Amino acid sequence: MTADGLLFGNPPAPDEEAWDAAAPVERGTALYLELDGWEGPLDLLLDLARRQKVDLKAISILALVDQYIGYIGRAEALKLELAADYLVMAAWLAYLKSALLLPRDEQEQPSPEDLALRLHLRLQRLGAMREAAARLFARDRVGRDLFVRGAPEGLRVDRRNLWHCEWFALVSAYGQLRARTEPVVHMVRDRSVMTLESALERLSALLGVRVEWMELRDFLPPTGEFADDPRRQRSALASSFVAALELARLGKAELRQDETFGPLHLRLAAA
Amino acid sequence: MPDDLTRAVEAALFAAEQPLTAEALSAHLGGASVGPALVELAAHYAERGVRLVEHGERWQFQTAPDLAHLLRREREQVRRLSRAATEVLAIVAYHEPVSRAEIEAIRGVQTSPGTLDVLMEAGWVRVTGRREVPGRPVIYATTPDFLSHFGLASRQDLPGIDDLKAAGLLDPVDDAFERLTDETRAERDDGTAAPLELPDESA
Amino acid sequence: MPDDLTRAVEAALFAAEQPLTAEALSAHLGGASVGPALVELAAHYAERGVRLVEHGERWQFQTAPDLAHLLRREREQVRRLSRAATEVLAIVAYHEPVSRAEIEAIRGVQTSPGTLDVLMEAGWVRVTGRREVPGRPVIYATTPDFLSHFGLASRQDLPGIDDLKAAGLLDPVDDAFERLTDETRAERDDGTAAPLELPDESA
Repeated sequence: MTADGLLFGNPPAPDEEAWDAAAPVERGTALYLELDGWEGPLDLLLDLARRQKVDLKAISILALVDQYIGYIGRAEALKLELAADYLVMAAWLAYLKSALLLPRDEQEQPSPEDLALRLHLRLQRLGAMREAAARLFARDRVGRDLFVRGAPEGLRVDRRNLWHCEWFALVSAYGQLRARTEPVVHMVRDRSVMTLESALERLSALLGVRVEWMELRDFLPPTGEFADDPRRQRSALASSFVAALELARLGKAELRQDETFGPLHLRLAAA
Repeated sequence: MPDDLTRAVEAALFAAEQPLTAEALSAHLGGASVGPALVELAAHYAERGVRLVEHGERWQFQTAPDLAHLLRREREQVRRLSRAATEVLAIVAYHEPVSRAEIEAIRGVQTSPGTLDVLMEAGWVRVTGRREVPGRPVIYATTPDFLSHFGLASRQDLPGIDDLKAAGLLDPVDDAFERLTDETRAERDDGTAAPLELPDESA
Repeated sequence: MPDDLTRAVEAALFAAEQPLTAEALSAHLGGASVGPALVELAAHYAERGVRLVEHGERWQFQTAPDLAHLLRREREQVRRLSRAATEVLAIVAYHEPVSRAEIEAIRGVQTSPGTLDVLMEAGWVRVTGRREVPGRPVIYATTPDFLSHFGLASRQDLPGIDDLKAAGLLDPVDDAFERLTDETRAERDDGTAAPLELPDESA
């Protein structure tokens, strides 16, 4: 508690009960300066206005301005940090006060009386809502003063489904289902090929009668025989190639290739 | 002995976990007309330890107010609200529907985002739409649960709302200002004035 | 009008979250003797929609047993059949009577247990008996409701059933497969028919 009646201390607990009980006008002359306790400069102004202990309609704006500026001044003297909006309000109120005191004909529009009126109207509206909140929260409240049934059985709503389906959906589902699950039969075609066995047989027989190097292609069956079937020719080449490798592995033939992907030559192995 | 429909309405309201409208009750009871039964039950319970009350057109049983001191529990079930939240709730209730900017114009401070969230989480405030002005701000209003919680039959039942309306205290400052200055101007025959804003009004 | 103690007992039991013994009630109400109030309340509520009952020395309000059916309400909700359920329904309709295993063989996927339940809830499919094979599986068929829902005089009216039959799509999968492969073999043997082309060969 300071000499001039200002009390810088903990704010009144801004809790519901203190709030419900009464608006903070009844705190006596000591002013609790705790800006966290105010909801902004307008709130502080309203509280100061209430301290004039007259109807809000009859407050003196000049006196209110003095109180606000004095209050902020004392807070600054105590090096309390003030939020910018409190200082902006103080500056604006100082301007308003000087305008109110100036001779009328030097004034510009809007008149300071208009500004004071608007401030007055705002304070009245905030004051009205503050009182309304207090009266609202002073009512009997469910869970505090009134109680509903503690263990209600509950009303059950059983949902019954009404299923719906179009006949087209039904039939097309079936058609698509059958199309989807129609058995797919995979058949491997019976192709005309030269088997490895016949290639081995043919290569061995031909190698036995020639001693010089010969290209693999010369061992293939005469083209006339398969002229109409290039796939059979490819099959004969592949089988003959594998047969040549097999004969080389068994030591019955020698292989020679002069360059990569070049013609493959073979001859009977020297005994 | 009450008739079967009255007994059924009584049982359904006892069993319900939420307040019920007459329509919901009727739907539950096969479309019966429940109005007379509700009136009869409300009269029957008027002086008992339990009352049948209607809030926001929804009916429910609750304990009688004069027994509050006997029934208070160690652990309070009510939500403790900040002062800001109680004020915002009052502003929404008395002015609804109302936008955040309108709430802030009355309070003179910004409303922290959590404040309206707390009120919506409590089920007392909801978004009812958007104001058809530039920016289309969302607008807030109170819910039937708000009326039930505070024991209000309707918003007309809000304490002092008629006086506030009559005094123009629910009108915006601009409207009240113009009304008052028009009156004085008519007397003074002054020129027109563009009102200068209070610093935090323009913020 | 009941006296204050009776009203307090009434309110306390109403608001209680669990049944209360007379002792607990008495402790709650400042040690008052609650016995007479309990007797009075039990008598008062005996023929109302709510009863005051005692179970194992604990007292509680309960809705009257004869009104229990009123506390449940049915709400109808139109729902569209899922794709899977539509397929299963189609299979039952085209192949009835049919077991779950047969349905799954035709669909090529497992059928969730809920699917047939939905069709039975809809009233379109019912159990008609059991297949006399190992395991005696339940077999399903459609109902008269099925025919009326789809506007069919009989199953023979199912659109497209004749076309599907002609296309051989209504035979069990295994039979169809065997017949197909038998035909190909026969064709190959007599050498008159070109063998089936592989898809990528013809491309």
